[in-house]
Amino acid sequence: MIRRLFVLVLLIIIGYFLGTAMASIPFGAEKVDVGPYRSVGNYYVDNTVQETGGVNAVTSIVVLYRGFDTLGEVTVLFLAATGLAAILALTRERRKLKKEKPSLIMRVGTDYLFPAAIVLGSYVFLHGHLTPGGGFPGGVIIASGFLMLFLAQWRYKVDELGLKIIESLAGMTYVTIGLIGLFKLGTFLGNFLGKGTPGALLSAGIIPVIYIVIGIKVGSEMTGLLQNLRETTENE
Amino acid sequence: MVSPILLIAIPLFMAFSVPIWGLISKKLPKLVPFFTFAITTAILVSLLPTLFSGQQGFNLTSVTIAGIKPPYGINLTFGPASAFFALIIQLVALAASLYLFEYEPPEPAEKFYMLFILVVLGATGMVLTGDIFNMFVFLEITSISSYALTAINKTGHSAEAGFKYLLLGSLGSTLFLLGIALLYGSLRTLNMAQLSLYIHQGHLDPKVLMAVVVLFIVGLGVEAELLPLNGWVPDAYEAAPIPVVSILSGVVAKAGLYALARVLYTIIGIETGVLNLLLIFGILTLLSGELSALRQKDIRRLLAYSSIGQMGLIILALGGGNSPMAMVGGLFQAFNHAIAKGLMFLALGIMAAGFNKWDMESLAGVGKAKPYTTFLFTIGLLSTLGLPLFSGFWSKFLIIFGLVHSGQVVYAALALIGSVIEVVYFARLLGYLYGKDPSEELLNSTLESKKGFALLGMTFLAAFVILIGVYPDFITNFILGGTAELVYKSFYISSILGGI
Amino acid sequence: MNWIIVITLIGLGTVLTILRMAMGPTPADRAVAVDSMTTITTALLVLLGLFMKRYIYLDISLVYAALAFIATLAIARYLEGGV
Amino acid sequence: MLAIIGWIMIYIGAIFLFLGALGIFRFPDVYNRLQAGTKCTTLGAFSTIVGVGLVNPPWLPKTLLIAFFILLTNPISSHALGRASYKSGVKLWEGSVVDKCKDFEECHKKEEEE
Amino acid sequence: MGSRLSKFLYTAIVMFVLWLLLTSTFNSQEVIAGAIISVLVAAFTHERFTRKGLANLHPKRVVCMVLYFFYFFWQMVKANIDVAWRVIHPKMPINPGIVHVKTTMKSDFGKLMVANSITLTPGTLTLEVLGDDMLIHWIDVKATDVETASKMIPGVFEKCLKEFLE
Amino acid sequence: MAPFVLYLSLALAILMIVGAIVVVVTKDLLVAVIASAVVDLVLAILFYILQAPDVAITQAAIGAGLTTAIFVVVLRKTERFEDD
Amino acid sequence: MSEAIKTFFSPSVLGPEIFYGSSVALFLIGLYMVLVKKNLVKIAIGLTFIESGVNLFLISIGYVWGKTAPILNKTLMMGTPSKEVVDPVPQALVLTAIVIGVAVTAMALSIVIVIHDKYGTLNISKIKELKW
Repeated sequence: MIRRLFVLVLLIIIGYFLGTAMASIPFGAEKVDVGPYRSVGNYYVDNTVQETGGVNAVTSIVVLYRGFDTLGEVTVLFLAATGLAAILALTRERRKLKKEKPSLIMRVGTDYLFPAAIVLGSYVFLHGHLTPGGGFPGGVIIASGFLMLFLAQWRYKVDELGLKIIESLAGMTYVTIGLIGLFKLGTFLGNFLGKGTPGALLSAGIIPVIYIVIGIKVGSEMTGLLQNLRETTENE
Repeated sequence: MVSPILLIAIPLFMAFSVPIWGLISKKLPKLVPFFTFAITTAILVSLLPTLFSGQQGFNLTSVTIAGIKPPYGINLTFGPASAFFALIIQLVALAASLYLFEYEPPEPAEKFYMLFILVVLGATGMVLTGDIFNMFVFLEITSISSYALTAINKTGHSAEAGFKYLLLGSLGSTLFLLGIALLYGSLRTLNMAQLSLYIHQGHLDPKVLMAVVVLFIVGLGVEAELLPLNGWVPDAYEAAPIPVVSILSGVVAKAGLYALARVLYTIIGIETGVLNLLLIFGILTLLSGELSALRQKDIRRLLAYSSIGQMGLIILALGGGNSPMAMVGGLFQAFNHAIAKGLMFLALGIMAAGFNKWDMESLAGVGKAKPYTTFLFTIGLLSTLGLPLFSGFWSKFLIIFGLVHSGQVVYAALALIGSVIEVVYFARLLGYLYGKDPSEELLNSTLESKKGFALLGMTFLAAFVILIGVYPDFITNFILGGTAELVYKSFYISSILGGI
Repeated sequence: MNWIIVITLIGLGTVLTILRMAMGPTPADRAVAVDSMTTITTALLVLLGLFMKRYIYLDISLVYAALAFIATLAIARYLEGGV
Repeated sequence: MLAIIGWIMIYIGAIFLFLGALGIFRFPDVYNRLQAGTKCTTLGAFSTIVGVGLVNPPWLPKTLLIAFFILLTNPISSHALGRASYKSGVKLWEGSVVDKCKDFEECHKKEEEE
Repeated sequence: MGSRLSKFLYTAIVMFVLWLLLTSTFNSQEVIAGAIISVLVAAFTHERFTRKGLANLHPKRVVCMVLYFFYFFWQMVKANIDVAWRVIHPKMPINPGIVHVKTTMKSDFGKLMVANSITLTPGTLTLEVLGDDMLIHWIDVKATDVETASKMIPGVFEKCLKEFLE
Repeated sequence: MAPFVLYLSLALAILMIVGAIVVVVTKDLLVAVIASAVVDLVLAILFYILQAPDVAITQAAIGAGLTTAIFVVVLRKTERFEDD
Repeated sequence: MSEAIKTFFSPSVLGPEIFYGSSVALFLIGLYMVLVKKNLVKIAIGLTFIESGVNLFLISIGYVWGKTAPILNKTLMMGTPSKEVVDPVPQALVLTAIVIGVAVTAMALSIVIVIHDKYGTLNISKIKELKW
């Protein structure tokens, strides 16, 4: 009880300090501009079409202006999948749980929804530079398609070796794209493809290429992660 | 085309490719970490000549990514401080990867090697990056792979230590992100040089500055083993596999330290009174670590607490930044601590190999059973103590003189007391190692002759310790340049943003 | 005016489902409430997309419509002892 | 013209969505709540979304697609929930008339044995 | 049932239509990308997606399907008004219970359609499907024995669905 | 942002906090997972209202299903009720 | 009176309260769960709440009254887009942060499974091997 009170007091103090700090950042105010483009956001928005050919400023930032972050982000996800597989590797043999079989409606329904989910995911990551979305949500949607099957199909399994190979090939492709930029243009992750007409599917240089790679990678990683998590106990 | 970016790109490529090597042959993944780090070390060494050219004796290059100029794109900074810490990281990682040749990692081995490469990659990225959000991303890479590596033994103990680390670590990095959010909200930029410039010009509200300082210290203090946030350290050091422990103390802690120094010195600036905070945190960490080490029986826990104490000493030295001498000592000490602790942990791993008991009683007399390994361990230990002729001597000397010089006599005296406590417990440890007769079990587990590669790596580290102890000029350039880079903001800003 | 009435109705619906979620005696009740809430929310998102006059916002509702049932499916499978 | 039809559909949809939520709030047990939750919210969302498509005709294909997804996924999820609650032993409301679960299960056991 | 090729083609066509609805444009780049994606997806999922293949696209069946959709929609509206009335009514006139019915549909897809239609229409909700038997929650129970209930609940849809599914 | 959208987001924010409080209070971890799904859902709508469609779609893709499924699987592997 | 209500509910007063307030509240609830709760799964949920709170705060930093999403269409491309759209940078940052949050959650939960395997409980105070 004393601990709880102590924590509450601590929280009130933290909340007060955070509140005062936040209060000095006006909500919804115009982006401050002291010098020429003091706010980097304004620069990105005004130059994304000329410099990258991408219509969606957020994805231009994610893939090109701050592309290194995205490489790191993909690595983090890769790490999570790897670490989870490593930690759960030996827990696999024990405990057998009795499981209820899924019903016919779930099984048939997910059969029909699964290809649709894959197409939807591909749509989301292919149109990353035009509409909201991108590699990560697209990959997660694809993985959600597999998740449906894991949930609603009796003992559904994905080939683990295949997933592993797809995952590492996609990762290597991403780094290779970066290295091609380094050797062709002298900067890592440089945009070595043409910009195209803004708004078309084939535009914005390497953004769609990288998003395809990320989508495939995230999809396979998430699927592997879910499968590993599910298989720590066996059916029946 | 050699560029610092390769220090990050090549390990990343190799880490992704480990499963492919595993398909070709089961033995191949074992070699990947060593070759990766050998390549990166070679790249780093080949970059050094250009680093130390120019009029000031060193220069700071900014490498853009995707060809976008610094305030708008992410850039890597390759100056003396970054290169110095990158060198520390690469050296420790190289020695640890040599150790891996003789080490049977917990199953699945492939994943272990991937995580091992990625933790070093994350630390290198943290050290090289010039963008604060990018630093957060690399911090997360480092810490998430460390969580996994801590818990990888899959015993209850290691899982618990891993969870503890994960809890503190992710809490810390979220707070760091909150600090970045506050900074971005007020200044609308993420580039460190730009942030530094704006804060210097006084565009930041003092309330926000205060909150940001606290959030950054708390956020990075988890990795840098600061006092209230280092609860994970002893448990993690006790539960993780030995090469991982040497990485944790030699690489992860150093990267956290660098991040802390970079953020506080370059971005916030020492004129804002951060230094007093650092002094207090440092001395508390130092004393608590050393005092706790006195009571330990398990050697790993003892070394863990000693490591906390050393980190406290370094932070104390950073807090004496008013006099460059303490700062120089601090950076020097970071180098020594990384090399010596890495060496000690690796040697301890071989001392207890095939035996798996880690308390002083069961390892008593190991000096007679495994003389060479124990000798290497002793070199690290003496260097940590700060005996003359070992590298630790110079750094402790510089720190204490620097503190006295900048008027912090009380802190200098307390640091000396800490060193005395250190002598007490290390002397006791040495007494156990050499003074007693080895048990049967210990004698039977003598596998020293089979550990050739691991001993090679450790010998290499020990040679460094002695070489620098005798001839410190070897890295003086680095340290002086690093100090200058960290302390003189205007140099950093003008090198990255161009003339002002 | 149209907007206010429509959004108020839908918002009240969301509030009611959340109340059921907070009160519901069994986990199944709460899951039912969440399931309906996702459907209501999808409609709300489409409406807001019309209000903001941006075609691109429909993608979000699309993702919701296609995926939201997975959470319900997972909870249901847990309750009946599957997963 | 199309816009007016669209707005009417949006209104109908909003009302149904509200009524569905009210049903979830008022009905006495899980199964009855599911009845309200599934039917009213499905029709409500369908009508609202297609209404939006009619108000702004270029959006029609995508809104139809969203509505189609809702029409497809909602019955599956409510079936799953209903099945889950009866398998996990959620009791029917006291006012219920008949409960054939036991008969059904016995009949099924027999079939499986045969 | 259908051959592999017809299954594959059917899946690819359906996916392509889905893509066209998603992009809602006939831009050549989009169409080509859609074709590639639908072929790829179909190559991996056709076994799962369909059992009859192209036979599903016979014009008569498509017309039946559309007609069924309208019929079903009308039933759905009726169901909603019914439930809405029960919700608004202050006394909540409900008379719920779980009944057991039998369906005459043979194929999995047919069962799915019947079950989903039941779920979305007057006062009924499918709880379980096992073989031919269905367990249904009925908000206003009118008959408790299997035969009568079967006529009253799935019978309505089966008449129409049988035409084009079996 | 029209005023009524502001009121809507106020209501949604309150609902989100209610969901979070349910998570804190309940002893049944399954209920906690369901309520945290609500928090994710509302968060996605708030992102949407704040004109961040990319974030909203990501939050939707993760919050609608993936996280809930992961938590549910973990509950299945461990235990459902919190003990004091 | 109506004047007072109007000023109270006017966008400039109500806005920050809603978004900053809810993000701080979410943050504090998460922190409370992490500090007080003994159950490992609840602690993991608390971590996700903290992350969500920070994400919401970041997004609300980038918002500007009356502006639209940073996805340009033909009309926006004509003029100066930065006058019409909100700040895209926080959105890009939050995308990364969300992914990292998912990774941390997955990692935490996998460790929770191992702990439950070894000790048979999720309650921290019952796990006595290490001090907490």
